[in-house]
Amino acid sequence: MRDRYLPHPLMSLTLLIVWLLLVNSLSLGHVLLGALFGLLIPIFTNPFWPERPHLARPLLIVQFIFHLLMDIVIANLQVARTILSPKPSIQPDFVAYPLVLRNEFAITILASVIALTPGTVAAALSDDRKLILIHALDVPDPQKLIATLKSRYEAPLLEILPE
Amino acid sequence: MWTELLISFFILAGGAFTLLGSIGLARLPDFFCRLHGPTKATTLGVGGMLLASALYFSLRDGALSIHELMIAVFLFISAPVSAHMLAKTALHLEQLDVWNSLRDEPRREP
Amino acid sequence: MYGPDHPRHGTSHLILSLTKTVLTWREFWRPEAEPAHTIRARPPSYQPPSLVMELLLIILLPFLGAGLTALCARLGRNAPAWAAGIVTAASALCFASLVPQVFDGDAIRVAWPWIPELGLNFSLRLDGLGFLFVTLILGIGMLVVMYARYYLAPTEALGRFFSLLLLFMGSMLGVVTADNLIVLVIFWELTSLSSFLLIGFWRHRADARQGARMALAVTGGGGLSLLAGVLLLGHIAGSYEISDVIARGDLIRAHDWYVPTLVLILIGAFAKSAQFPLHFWLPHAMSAPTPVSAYLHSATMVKAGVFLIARLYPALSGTDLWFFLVGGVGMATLIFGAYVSLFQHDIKGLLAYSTISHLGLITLLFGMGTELSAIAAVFHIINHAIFKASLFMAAGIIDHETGTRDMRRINGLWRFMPHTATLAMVAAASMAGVPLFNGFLSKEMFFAESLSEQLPLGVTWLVPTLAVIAGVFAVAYSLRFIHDVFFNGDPIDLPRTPHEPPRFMKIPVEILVALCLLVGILPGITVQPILEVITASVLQTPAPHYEVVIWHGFTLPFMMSLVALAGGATIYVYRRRLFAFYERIDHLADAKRMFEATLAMAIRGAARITRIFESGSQQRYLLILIGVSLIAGIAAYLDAGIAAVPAQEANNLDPIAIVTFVILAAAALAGTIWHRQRILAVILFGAVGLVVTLTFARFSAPDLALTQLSVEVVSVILLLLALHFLPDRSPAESSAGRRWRDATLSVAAGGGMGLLTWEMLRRPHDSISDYFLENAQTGGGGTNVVNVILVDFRGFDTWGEISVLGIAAVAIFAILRNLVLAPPRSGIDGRPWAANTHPLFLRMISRPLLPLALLVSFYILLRGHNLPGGGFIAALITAVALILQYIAGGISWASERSVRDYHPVIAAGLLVATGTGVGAWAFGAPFLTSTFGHPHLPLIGEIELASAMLFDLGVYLAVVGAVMLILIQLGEPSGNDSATSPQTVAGNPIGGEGE
Amino acid sequence: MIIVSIYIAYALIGISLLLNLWRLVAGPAIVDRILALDTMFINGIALLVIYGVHIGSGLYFEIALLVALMGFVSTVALCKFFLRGDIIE
Amino acid sequence: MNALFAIAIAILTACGVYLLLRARTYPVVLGLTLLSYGVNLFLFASGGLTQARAPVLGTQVTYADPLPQALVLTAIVIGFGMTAFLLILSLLARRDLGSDHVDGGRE
Amino acid sequence: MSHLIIAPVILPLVAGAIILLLYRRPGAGLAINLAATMALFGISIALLGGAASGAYGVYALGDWPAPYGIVLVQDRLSALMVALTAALALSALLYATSGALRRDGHFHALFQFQLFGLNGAFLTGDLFNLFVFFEVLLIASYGLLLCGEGGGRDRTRAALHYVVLNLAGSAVFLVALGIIYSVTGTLNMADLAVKVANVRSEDAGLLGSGSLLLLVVFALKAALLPLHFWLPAAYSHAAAPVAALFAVMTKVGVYAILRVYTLIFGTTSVAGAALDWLLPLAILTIVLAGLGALAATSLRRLVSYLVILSVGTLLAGVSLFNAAGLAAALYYLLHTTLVTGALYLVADLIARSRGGVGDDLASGPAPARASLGMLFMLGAVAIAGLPPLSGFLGKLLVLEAAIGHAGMAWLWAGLLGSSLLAIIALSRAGSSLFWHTSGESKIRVRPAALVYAALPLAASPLLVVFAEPVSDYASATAAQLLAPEGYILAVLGSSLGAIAP
Ligand code: NA
Ligand code: NA
Repeated sequence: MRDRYLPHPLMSLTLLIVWLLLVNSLSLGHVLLGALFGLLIPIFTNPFWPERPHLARPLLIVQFIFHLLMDIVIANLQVARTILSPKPSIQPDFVAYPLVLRNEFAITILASVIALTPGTVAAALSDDRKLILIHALDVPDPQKLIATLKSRYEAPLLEILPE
Repeated sequence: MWTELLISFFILAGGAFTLLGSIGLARLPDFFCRLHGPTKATTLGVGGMLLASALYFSLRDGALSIHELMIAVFLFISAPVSAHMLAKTALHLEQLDVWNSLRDEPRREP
Repeated sequence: MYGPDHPRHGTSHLILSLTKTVLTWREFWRPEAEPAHTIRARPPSYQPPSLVMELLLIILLPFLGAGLTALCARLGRNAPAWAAGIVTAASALCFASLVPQVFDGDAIRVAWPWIPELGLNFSLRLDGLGFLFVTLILGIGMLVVMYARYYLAPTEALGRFFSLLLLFMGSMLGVVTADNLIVLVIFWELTSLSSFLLIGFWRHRADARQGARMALAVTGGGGLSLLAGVLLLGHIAGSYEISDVIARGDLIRAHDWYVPTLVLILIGAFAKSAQFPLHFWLPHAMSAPTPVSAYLHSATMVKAGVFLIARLYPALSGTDLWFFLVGGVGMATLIFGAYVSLFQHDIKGLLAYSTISHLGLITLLFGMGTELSAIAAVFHIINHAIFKASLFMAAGIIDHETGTRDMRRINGLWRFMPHTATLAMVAAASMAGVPLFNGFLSKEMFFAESLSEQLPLGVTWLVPTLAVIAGVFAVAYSLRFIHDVFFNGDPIDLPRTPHEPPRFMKIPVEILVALCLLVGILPGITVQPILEVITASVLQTPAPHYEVVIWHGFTLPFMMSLVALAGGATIYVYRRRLFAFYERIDHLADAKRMFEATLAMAIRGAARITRIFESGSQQRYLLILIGVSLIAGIAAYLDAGIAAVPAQEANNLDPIAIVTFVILAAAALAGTIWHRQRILAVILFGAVGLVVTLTFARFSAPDLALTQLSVEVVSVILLLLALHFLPDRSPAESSAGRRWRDATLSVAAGGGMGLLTWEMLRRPHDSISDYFLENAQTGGGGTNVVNVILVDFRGFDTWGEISVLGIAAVAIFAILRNLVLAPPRSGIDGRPWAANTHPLFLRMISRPLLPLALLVSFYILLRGHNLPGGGFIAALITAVALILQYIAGGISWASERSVRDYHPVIAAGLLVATGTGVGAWAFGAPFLTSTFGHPHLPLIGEIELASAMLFDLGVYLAVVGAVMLILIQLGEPSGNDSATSPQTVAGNPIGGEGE
Repeated sequence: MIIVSIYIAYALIGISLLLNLWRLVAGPAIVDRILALDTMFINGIALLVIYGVHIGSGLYFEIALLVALMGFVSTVALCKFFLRGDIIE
Repeated sequence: MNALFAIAIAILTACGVYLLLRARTYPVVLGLTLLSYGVNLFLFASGGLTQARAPVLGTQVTYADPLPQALVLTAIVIGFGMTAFLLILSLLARRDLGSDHVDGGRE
Repeated sequence: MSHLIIAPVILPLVAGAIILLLYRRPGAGLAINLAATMALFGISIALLGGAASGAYGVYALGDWPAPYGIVLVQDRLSALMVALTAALALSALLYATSGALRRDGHFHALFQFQLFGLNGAFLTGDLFNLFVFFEVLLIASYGLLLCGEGGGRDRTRAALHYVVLNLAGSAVFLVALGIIYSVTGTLNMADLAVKVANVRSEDAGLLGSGSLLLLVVFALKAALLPLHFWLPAAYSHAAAPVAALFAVMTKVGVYAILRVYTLIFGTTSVAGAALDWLLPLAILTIVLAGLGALAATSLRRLVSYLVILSVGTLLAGVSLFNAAGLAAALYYLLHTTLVTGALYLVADLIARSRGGVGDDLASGPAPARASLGMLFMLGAVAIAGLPPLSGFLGKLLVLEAAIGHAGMAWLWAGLLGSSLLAIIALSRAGSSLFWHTSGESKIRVRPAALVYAALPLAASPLLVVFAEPVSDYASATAAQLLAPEGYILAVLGSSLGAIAP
């Protein structure tokens, strides 16, 4: 029953919030309308997203996001120095990052995070999904980079998105 | 006054990061390096301006207007995927067999 | 005539007009009613009903009979002939009942209005001249029908033959009884048509086909000239009624347009009557069955030209131009025909040139312009018809019996068919102008008239001399006809052994030959009275007294006849030397070859000229279109020059404007320069699209920015989908010259557009739009004026616009369902494709994006009436969101999960939009009238509902359906549709070959 | 003060756009150009947002949102084209 | 600004026309796209260029002429349908004509 | 409020949409298409009956007053065009029922959409809306052109060229609309007439550009020289019923010229400039079309060039710009549309019955049915302008109307000369197809198809017999066109005083 009529409760909630953001209003009418969309749209789009990510540890999520935002700002300042330096002395290279995460959704989030943070971009995923190919702007020490990413992002993600 | 200051700050910071990303795009030596600028800096820069906009309209109209954040969120979600797709494409087009080259160099092996 | 400022009549209700016409045509039988409007000077006068009906029936019966005869063909061999005969007889009977009145000197005239405003009445006139021709047409027609019954083989299409013969008969009767110039032209062209069909009767013969086409080209073309001349004549005379025209000769001759009128009419007449140099079709018309030659091409149709000259004689004759043109052409034809005739080896060829010559004689007589010469002309028309018809029939008998018409093989037939030979000799003697035969009488009149002709420059002797020379040749070819066929040794290698023809085949000849003799011997009794009536009608004055008698004494004309006879005999005796001379120059005069060669050249030339324009080159076509547009756009502008306009508030330049401009310019130019790398051009033009979007946003058009952007991206997707099946590079194939030429034109076109833009922008602008701004909210219930215009003020445009999109989708589907799209074997620049089909990260990210994007699109849809957005943009967002699923997950994955067939979606969209519009009818309002309200709901408060939103929903559905139908069909691996039985097209599947 | 920063931001974005244009036209690789176009889209968002603040109009929000969405989709589509040829196989 | 706008339209038109005159279908499609940009901007300009006056009632005192905007919107949509059709037709043409040359011929 | 005026527009769209809904059931497509076309014919006759009185019917869409909303206007001309289209469509469709197209659901939908576009174009009183309906009828025609058997290299190429040219033409149309709107600030044709008549002198040049660019667009649609080149290939490769229906497509261009230059630019020097161009181009069109006909290598190409010839003749009549000229053009328009439509059907029958040789003007088996030869003969006589069929009367009216006009001599020479070329070409064609034959073909076309092909041809003798009422209607239409005040008053009504300066 719930699977059929409320396949993605989280998405439904997101839709309600997004609706309220879109209309920039909190009137009852819009709450109801937003809720209606939140209920109806996932029913129709469910076939496109059959998996149901189960988020655990909501507090950790908030913490994770906060860390991430901070990292992004800092990372950007670092990148700024690199870019603006008259003669950038950088060592760009590829790094193969070994994945512990198995959840597809979690892997995707990790890759996104890698892309948003200090001088790294997730360039490819190996066919067996055990390695992410990372391009880093400046990697004097690849192992250190891998370790940082693991502790800072992959570990919390393992907790947030188990399976 | 301080609100104006805040708004101006976000506008200018945003503009600066935007420019930063574009300078990176223009200046860095190879494609994979250039990829970093827009993916991070420009996204952040636009985020800053969106924040400025949200602040501006919230204060002007005296009501919370944070729908600009949706754009920022969208960009933060989409930019990595764009970057990933571009990197994938670059690897494909340049026929770089990075996986194998990484195996050949044990130093890089985790 | 009505000029530009002359008001036209008749603004009556169509139904009423139709009824009126039906009534008018019912009044056919009591035409005393006046026609509604006759602008032409004089409404035709009317005759008692009985005569009217008979006059009409004379013409109508053959036409009706033509149909009847065709139907009779199934009843056996004789039926069509009998039907044709009976019809001719019936027509003759009607005619006979009118003869007394004609002989009383009254022209019988009837008319029905047809297009009265034009002065076109269906009017008929039977007077002396008409009488003559009707007699010839029906009389000889009757004989020809009888003759043809035996001439044609039983296996031939007799029904068709007699049907066409009657068609001709009716047309010819129409020509000679028409009292309206246009009606005359109508029948005139009909005779050309039926002649064409009759000449081509033996369709399997190449000469028949060529002869038929040539005859049609010349006589039909002459008819066009005649039409032009007749229109001028009618304009001058103020009426197309012949009765009016011939009464206004002085007016006509004094008019500025007299010369062109005369020339045009004469060209028509000369073409029909085979006058030099338009004579050449006639000999080739001889490939027709001989009854046709006898009837059309000697007795009647070819006389139409001289008939016309006679008919319009009072209107046009009496000027120097008339004399030189008609007389000169007649004389040339007379001599040329007679000369050439002698050298023909084909019996019918000889007769054909002889006919040309005699027609020339008649023309010449009319050209001389005296009353007596006109009498002689009329007389010769009669005589020639009689003897030439009989000669043709005799020639037909010979052809029929021997199987050939070649006089070099036909010899000594006297032994095989003495009876026929006798008949032929009498007729030939008449043709030669031997005394006691009818031809002699008119020819002697001609000689007499030639002597009275006064020419300038003291060349009085010229006409009689030429007349005698022509006479000499006439005697010679007549002699040849008799001697070479019936004597001159034994036949050579004939296909058949000749003997006398069937009895009934000879009867017509016998009748005609008897007439030759009767007229020749007893002219005073037989033709004198008739001649007077005819001549009076030709001259439109009482005929001068003239006794047609055999013997005038040893006058100069008689001497001339004798000289001709003697000279002719002499020439015939020494013919071999002449023949040898003629053979040498023969090829120069082969008209058929010249005609065919000229025509072939004309066709080649026409093809060349046609190819200049219809070159098959799209580039050339576009060059022309753009060039023409450039000229059109600039011409008026240059004409007016740069005008001073009131100054207005200027838009100042700013750095952002310059930056966006630079991007636009650089990207557009770079994309154009590098267009051969197609994908590169797509990317660069993406930047152009972005700048256009920003420009719309900048200049107060958020809706446009949204639309442009969405369309841009959907277009890019479409371009990529299509490019997959096309080469990714264009070869370098334009020459430098072409590139420069194109670049020059492009710069000019761009410059023109820029100039026009600048002109528009520097003017103060004033429009009806204030109304929209004032009424959008109060009348349309929306604050986004652009959207209110789209769904309300000009919802009709939008209704059409979504239809365009829906139709495009349907049309695209119809192409793609039968198109097997084979993907290329390798990727860009020959690389293999990447192995990973659907990257995980993209797949994962796109999943939550779908519901979010749909939410955004509903938001855009709902708010469109009040804020930028609307059904179209919403639909594109939905489509893009769906397409993202296809990109990320693949078509089979995505198709399983969504609507599979978008046809019903398009249909539903169109029907919802239309239904919303039609809904207004229930409230007595026009299509698309909108309504809106603000109902108050408990808890929620006031909400806005507008019917225009429902319309916009229709837009949304139609656009989603259309875009998805196009994109998905293009992505289908084999582009097929299971329901409509896929049709795999053999041959070269597209894609894959690379460059 | 805001207006001054807006003008400065215009200048920064303008320079950014020109730099993007440079990369777009100069390449050298096709991915460089796609990246440049993608960045141009994002800079376009920045421009629209600042313009909205400048003229005090909220009408540009949806345009900016759509630019973000459409820029993403077109970048993805272009990449997919080079990877697989058929972008919706 | 007016002159700049005019020059932009001139460039779009010139480039569009040049591509329209190419011998292969794809550049022709691209040329039509570019030409459409130019023509749409032209039609847009017929109502004058007005900044910061979007015709959304209640936001301003005076507004830009909304009518050309509606017209351009219609033109864009129609242009899209037409371009799509031409593009698909060019696929058919490549099969039927043996190449993507606008008049057919060898690849 | 009578909704009759809009019925010819709504009906085909709804019918087309329903066919689309049921497109997997081909029987339904045929049934709906036939029913809708017949109903359309009935409606158009009713409309014609209403228009004959000379009254204008104005339908304000959305109940918005002119010039702000879009109006449909029914006058004599628009009613005539709608009726003509319906009659031709019915014949073409009946003919289609005898071929493979009957089972093609998309054909039926596109057919109705084509009628939708045509009727909209004829009825609209708004210049931009005219553009929209031009696009509707064009996109439908693109689809129809590719419908049916007999596709392949030539047809695809023709379609490609046709589409590209028309897309470029549409761009020109938009430019013209932009200019005209910029100067006048309005789109309603009646309002435009008022505004154009009072245009400021400094704007006259700009407006002239717009007017001439419009002429280019319409000339392209009408296939006027030098923009006629697309027609022969496109029309002669279309499926027969489609080609027959297309006979009215060029007339849309003619209609638009007639409408725009009588109503909007009627009294201004702007019209004069356009008309100065029109007559010489029309005459050249006539001449070149005659040459094209002479050079034609297939019957359909021949007919196509005769379509172009008829366009030249029509526009020559129009460019005389007097009552007689317009009336002549209108009479000729009825004749030529129906007869050329019929000739495409006859050509198809001939091609079908000759087997592999098709309609090439080369020796081949003789068509099995004699009646086919008669049909060809009738059609040829009619289209060549030979008596006694309608082509002759039409030509006569045009010639007559030119009397006294400065271009008379040229027009007469061109028209008569080309008539001769047409006669020669048609006689050669008939001779090749029916006389120069090798044995008799075994293929017998269905009698029903013959009857359907004969239907539009039957119009020719009817136009002759009922020449008086038809030419009365044509004259009345011409009078209406030359007195546009009635139209303007009917559309703008009371608001006229407020609008006119
Ligand atoms: Na002999
Ligand atoms: Na202006």
